[in-house]
Amino acid sequence: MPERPTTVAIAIDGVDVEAYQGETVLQCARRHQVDIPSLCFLEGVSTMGGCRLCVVEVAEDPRLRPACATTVAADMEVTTESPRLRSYRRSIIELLFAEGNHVCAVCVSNGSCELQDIAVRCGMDHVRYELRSPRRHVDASHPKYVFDPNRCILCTRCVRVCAEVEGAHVWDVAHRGHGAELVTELHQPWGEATSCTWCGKCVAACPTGALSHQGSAVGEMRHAPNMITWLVAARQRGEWTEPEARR
Amino acid sequence: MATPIDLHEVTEREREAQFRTPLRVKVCNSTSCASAGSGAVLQAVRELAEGEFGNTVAVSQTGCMGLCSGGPLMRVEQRGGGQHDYHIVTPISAERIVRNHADHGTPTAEHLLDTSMPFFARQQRIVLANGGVIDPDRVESYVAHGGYAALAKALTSMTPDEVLDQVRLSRIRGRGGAGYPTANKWALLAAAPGPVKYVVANGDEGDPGAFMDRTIMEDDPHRLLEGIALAAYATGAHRAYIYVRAEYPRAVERLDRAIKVARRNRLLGRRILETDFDLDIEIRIGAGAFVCGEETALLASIEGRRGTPKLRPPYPTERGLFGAPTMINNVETLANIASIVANGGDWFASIGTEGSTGTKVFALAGDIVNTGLIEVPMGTTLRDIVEEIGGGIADGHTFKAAQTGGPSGGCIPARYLDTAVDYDSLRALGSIMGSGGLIVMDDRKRMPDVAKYFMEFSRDESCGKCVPCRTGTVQMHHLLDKIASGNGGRRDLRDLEHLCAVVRDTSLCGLGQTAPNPVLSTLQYFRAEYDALIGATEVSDA
Amino acid sequence: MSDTASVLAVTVPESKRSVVRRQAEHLPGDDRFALVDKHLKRVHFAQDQLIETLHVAQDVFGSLSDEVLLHVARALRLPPSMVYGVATFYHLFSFEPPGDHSCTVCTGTACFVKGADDIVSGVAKAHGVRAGETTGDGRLTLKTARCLGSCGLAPVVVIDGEVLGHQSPQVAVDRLDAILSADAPQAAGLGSVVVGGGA
Amino acid sequence: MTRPRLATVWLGGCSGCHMSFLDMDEWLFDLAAAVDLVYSPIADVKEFPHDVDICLVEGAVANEDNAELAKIVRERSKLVISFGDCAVSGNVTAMRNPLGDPEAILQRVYVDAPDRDGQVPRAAGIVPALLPQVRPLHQVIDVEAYVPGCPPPADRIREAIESLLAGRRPPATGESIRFG
Repeated sequence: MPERPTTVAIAIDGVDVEAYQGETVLQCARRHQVDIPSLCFLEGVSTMGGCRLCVVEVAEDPRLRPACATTVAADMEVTTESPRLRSYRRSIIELLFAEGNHVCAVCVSNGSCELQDIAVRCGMDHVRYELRSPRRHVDASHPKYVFDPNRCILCTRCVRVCAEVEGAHVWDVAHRGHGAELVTELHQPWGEATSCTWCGKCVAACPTGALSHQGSAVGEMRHAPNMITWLVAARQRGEWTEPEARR
Repeated sequence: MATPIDLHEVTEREREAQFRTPLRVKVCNSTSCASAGSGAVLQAVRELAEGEFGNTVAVSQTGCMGLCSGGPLMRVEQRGGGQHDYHIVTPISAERIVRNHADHGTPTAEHLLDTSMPFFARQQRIVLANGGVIDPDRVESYVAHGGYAALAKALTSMTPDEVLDQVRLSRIRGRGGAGYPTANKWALLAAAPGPVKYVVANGDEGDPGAFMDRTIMEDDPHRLLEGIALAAYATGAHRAYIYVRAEYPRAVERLDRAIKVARRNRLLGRRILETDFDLDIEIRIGAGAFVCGEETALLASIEGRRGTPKLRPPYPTERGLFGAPTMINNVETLANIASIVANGGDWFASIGTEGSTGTKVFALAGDIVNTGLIEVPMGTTLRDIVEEIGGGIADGHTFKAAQTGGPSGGCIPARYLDTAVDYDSLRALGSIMGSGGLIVMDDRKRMPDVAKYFMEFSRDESCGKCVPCRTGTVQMHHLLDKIASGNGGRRDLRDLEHLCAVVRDTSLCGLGQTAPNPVLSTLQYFRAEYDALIGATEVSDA
Repeated sequence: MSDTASVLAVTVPESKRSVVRRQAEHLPGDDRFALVDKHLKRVHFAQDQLIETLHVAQDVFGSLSDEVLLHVARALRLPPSMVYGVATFYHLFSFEPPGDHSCTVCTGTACFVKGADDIVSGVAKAHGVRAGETTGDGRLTLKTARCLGSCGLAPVVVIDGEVLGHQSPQVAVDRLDAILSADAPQAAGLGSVVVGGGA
Repeated sequence: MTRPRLATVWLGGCSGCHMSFLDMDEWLFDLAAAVDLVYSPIADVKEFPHDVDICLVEGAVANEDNAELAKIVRERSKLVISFGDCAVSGNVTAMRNPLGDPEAILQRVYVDAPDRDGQVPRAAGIVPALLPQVRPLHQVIDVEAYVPGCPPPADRIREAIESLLAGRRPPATGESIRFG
């Protein structure tokens, strides 16, 4: 029988909740139905902490903390919503929209996209920043999947899932800064990457329309990041739970 | 196994050698003087000495003497006292100078440097003490000037804790930028479980306009090695890395040679100086990425991966290089350690100010008469540095701002010239000490342009891992460009200020968190320049 | 209608020559790989030696081609994407063969304050090349550097490894002109003979 | 009390937003009773009038005519509303931006693509020149409120107009601002 986790008391948005020792603020909040937004976090793979959407305020800490990487501590007081956090999150989402070519109207993930959902949630009714309009080529060379870097937000879920769960490490991030991009193997067409097992976990994990099934039309694509969480729990802990329905 | 060096014997031998030749000529062959042509000077003087003067003139290269704008620099020492420094020497004038000394015992007025000038007189050299004194390629030269005495003292008569105590007493703070108390870091590593732990010297000096660490690595490599050895002894580490920028091939070469020599002389390796202490040091070379100055990015780079920062905690002292406890110290910090151990922490703490002890090396550059490398006690005023040591503003212009801390720092205006330069006062002014680049700008510089320059730097050096830094710097640079070119409006300025807050407060690592500083500080002190640029344009708030 | 994003993708990137890349063996007689292998052996094929190995490979080959990257990836048993990711992260690695001559303008703060930007644009204009690129004829590579640490000599330009201080756009351009004309290729016929002779 | 003067224009768009506007069906009668529609592509008015209270602008700013009309709209309207994704974000209209120089696009569309006799239309004063980059409306003129959607559903449009007529900002939260 699994050991019962030790618990500590923390407060999330003024409500006292029970937290498991060692879990993160994000995990604890989600267990208590407090939905802190995040795009890069995916339960089951390593924490990246790059999207910065999950930053929260912690009492007596002058800095904002990423909830995905902050471990709970006894008597911690966490604030997940405030005017400042809202305005920062909205800016981060706007920055992402300005960075790529996110055209919801013609996207395979329209209506079931985590980026779009968080934009709605953050109150993004327009983008203040200059559209960068980068020129990026769609890679449709894989027989089963399509990679559209125009919609990629570099959350690296696919990289981590492929390397850590599937073990193939087909994907990685190349270049850096504003030139950073995802590549398969030596930046060759995905269809020519012999290390790809066609497992589709990267596609399941993707929060936007960047990775999709071949032939998906606008609004048809449904990702399944929860499949990864489920799969990892099953593989690593031997816990078979009901995978949540596809989004 | 190699024979351990006998420090006393080497010192004696060196001193004797000094008395053998009536004249000793030292040519500064640091990078700046080398680019000014010191190699040819050195060769000319060597040929002269070997030919005509037989053994009466000893010629050697030496490390940075500081006044880079006067390079190539040359020092002539006469037996029984008398030392003269010359600037802007050429092979021909060098020959003439040496001849005058050798034949007549008189200095040559033409290129003579007045060493009583404030540039020299106002400095206090600890880290750079050997500049102009020793030959960086000869360990004997370092030893003769007190080198490795601190290590010998520590290994034979002090416990690791006692070494740490001296560092604690010295109250030295990290010279890499943030000013974290060095002893605290050491204590964390010392307390971390062994046996595998690492000490890493951070020589990834990336600030444009800073070259103090390079000078230490190139011109006094053994001082760094000794500092690392002391740090490793105090913290229980047996393996250390020096991470050097690939842009510093000469530093790599010199350090490599120094490590080999040190091993041969049992100053490194197994049973150092015949004690039970073992330490090996390995050099790792970067490949051009400013972000690798950030601790966790640097460790990733040593491990052969993309230099992207990692979330902290866990801190490197808990889980660092290859998963083992690791302490990262800046090169200049480590270069102070031997002096602290040799002279005592109290001695060090008596220099500088209460909160910032010791000295700081600055790379002085920009629109100023004397440019070069200076070392002054903490708490020296900016005015002393600019007007006295730096000799004031060049070309009849007036001082406008001093930029410290590189792309993470800020611009300090004329009304704060009397600020005593230390960690806390610079922070209070919205800048930071940084690694020590100090760029002086005259009244011709437009501050929005300066902010744009640094933002371009941060944009291009962002690793791309976190969204605010990767994309926020792009947008801030765009807005600065728009404003600086006179095409920006009030809304652009407002968006810029908001983005500064977003990027500062939400970025993952120090690079992003400090990237807005040049904008914030120029807005704080030179807002009128921004206002003038947007005054002419369009739209107000909706 | 299928995914309209294809509108953005006017061209799909040209497929790399996978046949060449997939070759396990390189050209016979190319002992440059042996130099890389020698280094690999010396460091016991340790995966954390990737960056050092790439430095060695670039020294040997001049730049890092796909073939070289794949060779390193295999030797260190690392995924090719990781090797590619690491190599492209760092400024100092290049993937195109360098030009015959190089001009590096320091854009560190001291040089910026002294007008480095004008030198970059001056050289760029005079030779029709952008910073970070090589001229079409492969004669000159123009680069910028983030501080060469010769701040006392600002602004600084490095031409073919020689550090030149107190530069101006005109001085730098004149110097480059002199260097480029000194070993300008002869008439086309002769040039091709020389090239052909080497093959 | 005079009735608010309402205008609608379209710039670089597909007119889908206006179609959705028409989808408000019978509420259009209520609207017609509440406002004077002084200018619209669905009304036969040649020149954009002065003293407009509310103007809904569909489409992104893609060519010189769009830019000119946007400026006139701004000068003559109290409240300018970005109407639909193209106005709000550039959307499909802005998908040419990554391709760069519009000349190359014109060449491809008018010359390379047709089987024969292709030529780029350039009649002065008739065919407006493309701007180098397509821009969302608020990056060209000040905008008071945004009604995203491709197209915005009729309910969303009605909600926005009702808010404006009541002197409130259109909702800027919840599903009312979903792009796409």
